[in-house]
Amino acid sequence: MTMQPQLNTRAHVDKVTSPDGSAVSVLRFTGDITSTSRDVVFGAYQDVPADTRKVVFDFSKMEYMNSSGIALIIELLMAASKTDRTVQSFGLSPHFQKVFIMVGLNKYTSLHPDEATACAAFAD
Amino acid sequence: MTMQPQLNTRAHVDKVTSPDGSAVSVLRFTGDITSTSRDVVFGAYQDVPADTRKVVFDFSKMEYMNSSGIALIIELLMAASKTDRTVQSFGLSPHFQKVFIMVGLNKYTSLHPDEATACAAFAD
Amino acid sequence: MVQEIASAVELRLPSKLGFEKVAMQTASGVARLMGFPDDRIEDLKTAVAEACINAIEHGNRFDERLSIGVVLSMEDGKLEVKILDSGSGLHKKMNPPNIDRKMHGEEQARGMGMFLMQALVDEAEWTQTPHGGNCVRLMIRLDKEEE
Amino acid sequence: MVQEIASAVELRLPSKLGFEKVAMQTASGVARLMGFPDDRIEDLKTAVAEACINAIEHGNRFDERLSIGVVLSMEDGKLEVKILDSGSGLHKKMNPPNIDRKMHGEEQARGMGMFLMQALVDEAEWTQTPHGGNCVRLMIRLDKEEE
Ligand SMILES: Nc1ncnc2c1ncn2[C@@H]1O[C@H](COP(=O)(O)OP(=O)(O)O)[C@@H](O)[C@H]1O
Ligand SMILES: Nc1ncnc2c1ncn2[C@@H]1O[C@H](COP(=O)(O)OP(=O)(O)O)[C@@H](O)[C@H]1O
Repeated sequence: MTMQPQLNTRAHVDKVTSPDGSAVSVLRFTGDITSTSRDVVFGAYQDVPADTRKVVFDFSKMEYMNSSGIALIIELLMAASKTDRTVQSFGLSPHFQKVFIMVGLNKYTSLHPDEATACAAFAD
Repeated sequence: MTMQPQLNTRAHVDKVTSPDGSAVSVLRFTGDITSTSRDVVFGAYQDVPADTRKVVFDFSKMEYMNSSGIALIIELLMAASKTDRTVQSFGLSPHFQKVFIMVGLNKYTSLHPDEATACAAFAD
Repeated sequence: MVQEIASAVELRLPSKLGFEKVAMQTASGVARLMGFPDDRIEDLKTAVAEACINAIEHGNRFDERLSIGVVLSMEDGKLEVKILDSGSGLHKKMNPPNIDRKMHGEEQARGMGMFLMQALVDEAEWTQTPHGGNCVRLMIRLDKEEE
Repeated sequence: MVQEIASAVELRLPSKLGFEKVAMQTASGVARLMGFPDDRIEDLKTAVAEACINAIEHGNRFDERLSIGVVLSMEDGKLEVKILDSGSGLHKKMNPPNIDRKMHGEEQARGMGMFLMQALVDEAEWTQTPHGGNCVRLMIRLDKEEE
């Protein structure tokens, strides 16, 4: 039988509170973000409560992302913008920070060094 | 011109004091231990003072060791035993601890989890 | 005159997504052996991955009877990586991705692979092989720091 | 009947010490893709490195005109790695290393590569290729944990 590479994407949402006391949903990515990650990633995104406007993407456990994965992130950001959500990001390696800036993604989600800084960055 | 792989071995001796106050020389390996490491490794070993009987091998910064590298360690242990030195080791990854045990090297140098335990292990 | 023997590493991979990660590891091993710094190795890995994904997807169209080739040639201070597939290559000129147009749904979210390859390595070139397949040629130099 | 297409990755390396590290990276990439746990990947990497070093040193005798081959075949739950050189293979039976004899200078310090290969993977076999070269065949299984 031929070998099928393992699907290596996990994602889940943690609900936290920002310094100003408002609700923040943190979408945490683990493993790979590629074209095969769509269902896992959008599935997890559904767990952000309908009335939450503040979303954080946690890339600190991401191991591999390719350009299809970046396209997925763009689609997530489009979905977020349609419901007036603001997305802050943290945990990208220096390499992927560079890649995000190369494609211009930092115009649509600010890149922060850690979760505290990301959560504190929402304007009220 | 053809490409020559980089020599990637470093080693140096730190002089420390064991809990009982006696002199210990710590031989620290960095990078690779292979057949090309002989001069660097034996060169560093020369820096152990002639009257020091307690030697520690620090493998915590070792990245790669092959069977020729293990042979080099055997030669170092032979040299140490000729001058009545005892050698404690620490910093090996679980994989290389297993390899050391497979070839029986742990009969000639005890494997410790860290430097303090290694330094405390010398009998007086 | 001394016959110079080029140092080359060759890799052959199934046309299946996921195997680009094997190419990344191989390329990283070669670049590390040559003494490239970590950040340049990351750049190369991403560029090689994107070229392999395109070879698997657009070149060989996921045909598992076909494989893709990766040839890594080491020369003094530079590493050239060729990624080969059995397809007929590029048919139209690509525009660089525009994030604003993407975010407004005016162009598809995808289409960043070739842009990234060009941005991450010192040279990126699309050509044909003598056998009629597609060849992407990537090059990184030891002396040049990516800014 | 459906024609089954085996998933294989092929690697070709120069006969130069150091390039075994590239084989280690490639093998690790394939094993990771198949879902092997980290400790088994470490076992495989060391076994592959030792086989490549022997192919470079004893098989091809550092002849830079010759290359060594590494073929990684993925099957359900197992990974087979063949390491190929152009030499004539083993000529004598090897005794397992004896650390006491080594420490007392009664046998040379070296001579642990084949022993380690056998100890680290589930199967290790030395054969000849149809073309007259040497072939080391290593195998690790997904279900079996190394004790
Ligand atoms: N190896 C290839 N063979 C054939 N066409 C290719 C190849 N690489 C890229 N292309 C073409 O160029 C386009 C842009 O590629 P790329 O920038 O990587 O984005 P994407 O793969 O996401 O579409 C592809 O959609 C395809 O039409
Ligand atoms: N690929 C090979 N081709 C020819 N001879 C080999 C090969 N691999 C191993 N041998 C022989 O087996 C011996 C033992 O190998 P090994 O256990 O790896 O130890 P070492 O390489 O340190 O001698 C070698 O010295 C060599 O004579």
